[in-house]
Amino acid sequence: MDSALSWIGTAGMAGDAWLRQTTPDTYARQTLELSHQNLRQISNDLLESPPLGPDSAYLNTVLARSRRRIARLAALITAKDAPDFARELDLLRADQRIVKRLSDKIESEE
Amino acid sequence: MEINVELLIGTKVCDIDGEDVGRIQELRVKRDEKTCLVEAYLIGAAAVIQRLSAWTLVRPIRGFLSTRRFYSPYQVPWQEMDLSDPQHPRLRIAKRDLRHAK
Amino acid sequence: MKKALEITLGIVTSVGGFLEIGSVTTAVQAGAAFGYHLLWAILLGTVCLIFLVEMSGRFSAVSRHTIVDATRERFGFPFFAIVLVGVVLVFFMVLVAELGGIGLSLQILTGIGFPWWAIPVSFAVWLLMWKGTFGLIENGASILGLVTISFVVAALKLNPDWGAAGHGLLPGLPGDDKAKYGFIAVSILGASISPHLMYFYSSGAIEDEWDKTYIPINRFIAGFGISFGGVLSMAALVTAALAFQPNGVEVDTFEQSALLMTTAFPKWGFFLFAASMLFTCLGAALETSLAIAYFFAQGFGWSWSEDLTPSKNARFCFTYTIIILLAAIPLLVGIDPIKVTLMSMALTAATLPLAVLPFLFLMNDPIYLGEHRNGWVSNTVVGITILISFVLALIAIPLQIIGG
Amino acid sequence: MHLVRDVLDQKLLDREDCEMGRVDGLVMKVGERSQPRITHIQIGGTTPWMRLHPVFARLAAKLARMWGPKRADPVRIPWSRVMTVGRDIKLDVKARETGAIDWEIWIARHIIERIPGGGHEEEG
Repeated sequence: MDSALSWIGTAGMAGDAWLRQTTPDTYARQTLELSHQNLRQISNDLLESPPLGPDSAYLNTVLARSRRRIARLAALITAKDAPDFARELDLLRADQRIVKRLSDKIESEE
Repeated sequence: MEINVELLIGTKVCDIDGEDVGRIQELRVKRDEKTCLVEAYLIGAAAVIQRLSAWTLVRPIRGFLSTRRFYSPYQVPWQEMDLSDPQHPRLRIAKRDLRHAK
Repeated sequence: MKKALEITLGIVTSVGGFLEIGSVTTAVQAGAAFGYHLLWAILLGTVCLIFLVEMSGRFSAVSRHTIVDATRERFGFPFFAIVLVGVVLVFFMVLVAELGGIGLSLQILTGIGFPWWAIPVSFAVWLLMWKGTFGLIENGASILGLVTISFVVAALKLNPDWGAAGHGLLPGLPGDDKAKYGFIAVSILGASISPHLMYFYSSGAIEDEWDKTYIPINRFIAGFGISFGGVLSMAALVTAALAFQPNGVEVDTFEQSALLMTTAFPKWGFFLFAASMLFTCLGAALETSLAIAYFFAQGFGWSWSEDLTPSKNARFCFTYTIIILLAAIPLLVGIDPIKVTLMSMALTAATLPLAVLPFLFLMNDPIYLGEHRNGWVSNTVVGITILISFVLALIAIPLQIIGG
Repeated sequence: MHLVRDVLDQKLLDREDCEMGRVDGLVMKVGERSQPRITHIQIGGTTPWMRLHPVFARLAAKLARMWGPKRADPVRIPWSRVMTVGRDIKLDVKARETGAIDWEIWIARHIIERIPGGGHEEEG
């Protein structure tokens, strides 16, 4: 779970940096793609064990959503669409908070 | 007969009765104008201290090295060493007659 | 005046020698995963290294022999051969890691993957050694390496919690994830107490023709230079703790490390990190390849000097040529440099006794050092370092398997 | 003087201070009744490898016959050529005439000189 959060965080930081136009496009895109790949790997691992309750089912949904957002962010870099990128990045941040809250909750229940 | 000194180092030595004395660790030589003569063989773990020139290092724990028997190696004069089989050197005298090096 | 300049350059060199892909990677990982809790490992490694580097310099200045010369002379060829195999294997992996670090820096800057950089980077490193002099390598690489001072500025800009940082200087155990904590601690020590720096420094003292009058200077350079390097490394850890922990990022890849300073310097952070890694890895790659060539040349009694034309010390130059060529191969086939880095640090830790144990004997040798032998303070530190090195040697590989 | 501590494994310099390897081995002549004496210094070849294990020595000999100057025998310098034993051992010989730096010369001529900027080993 920590590693999923870690990769969403990475995508967020890389996204911020790109939005400030302080990293090369290729680096930002590659890092987002890397986060996307790693998240897919993590979600696949999570899906192998059946969800324990409503919380973990919801968590899986949010994770899948963040993954799509990151893929979209990477695509927006190619399109050089900064306004859309900023909006998508805010949504990713919101998802990150949800994932954090859910994973804390699941952990404390265990 | 020719012997390679570097291969002699570390070989086990027996005394005339076949009793184990230790390993050759160092050779004491005398060098003059053109020649280099072997005077004595130093045998035993303590000779390693000589070889590594580590005597200042062991000085503080010298007392622990149980009297001078461990601290000082056996010194065998060249006349008393039989090297006719370099892989199995033998003393020409008994272990109890050996002297310790200073 | 000449000596004043040498002091400055010497300090700069030790800074350049301390920071490289290994120490930065581990410091950043440690900060991201455990906050300030692993600062003590950098402190401990720095103190050990200060003493070992001071001894290497003093030994060369007084005896006019390098540590490698004396290892062969005192311990004989068989022991030397064991050290040679162990040390050269580890140095080779460090070299691969450093060349990889240059490649990764270029990859994040240009978007072109690091395997494509393997050949040009190796060629550039080789060319610098082939054409350059010792002074050029020593001073050039380290002056460029000063860009790493940005780590300190970054750490200060993020307003660290000094109380917590001070607390981190004392060893402690974490609540959970003990294996990872242990693994990173061992890696930090492996990255800090890097034997190639000692061999490089001891050969450098001969290249620069030091004599007994350099003993105070040597002490100063080792003390200040290595401490400065340690501070930079700690700054990287603190910056990582402040930049990555709030975002929940645990650093596993170079791409993630590259974000280290984007919080502190929104505009330049990314490029400062890339430049820091590029220059420090370049410096470390040069030092490591030279250390390997010195090791062979001194151990076998060949002529060696980075200042001679290559054909005057053919075997020495041939050695580094082959080593650099071989080091390009793993990168060319795409082996992850960060994995090599982590493995090389664990192996450095595992082979540390081989490198450190001779110091105890050599530094107390009255024939080499006369009255400049170690006092009880230095001997105590060597003793403790040897103890640490044996503990590290025992736990490094198991921890690599569980925690890495 | 101690032979292992002060002579074996020490660096050898020729009369012009050219490095010519290390004392890899020492040959001692032992007679039935006469005092043993050191007759030769051995450099290179199989000598150092023999000290590890005969297997390494055989391997080294095999490789040495395949490449480079194609000599596997160690170089022998008579003890009478020893000038001083001190920080290093100085010999009253010329390194390139003894064969001790055959490899150095071979690598210089066949490899290093062919790379641009390598210079020439015979200059100055």
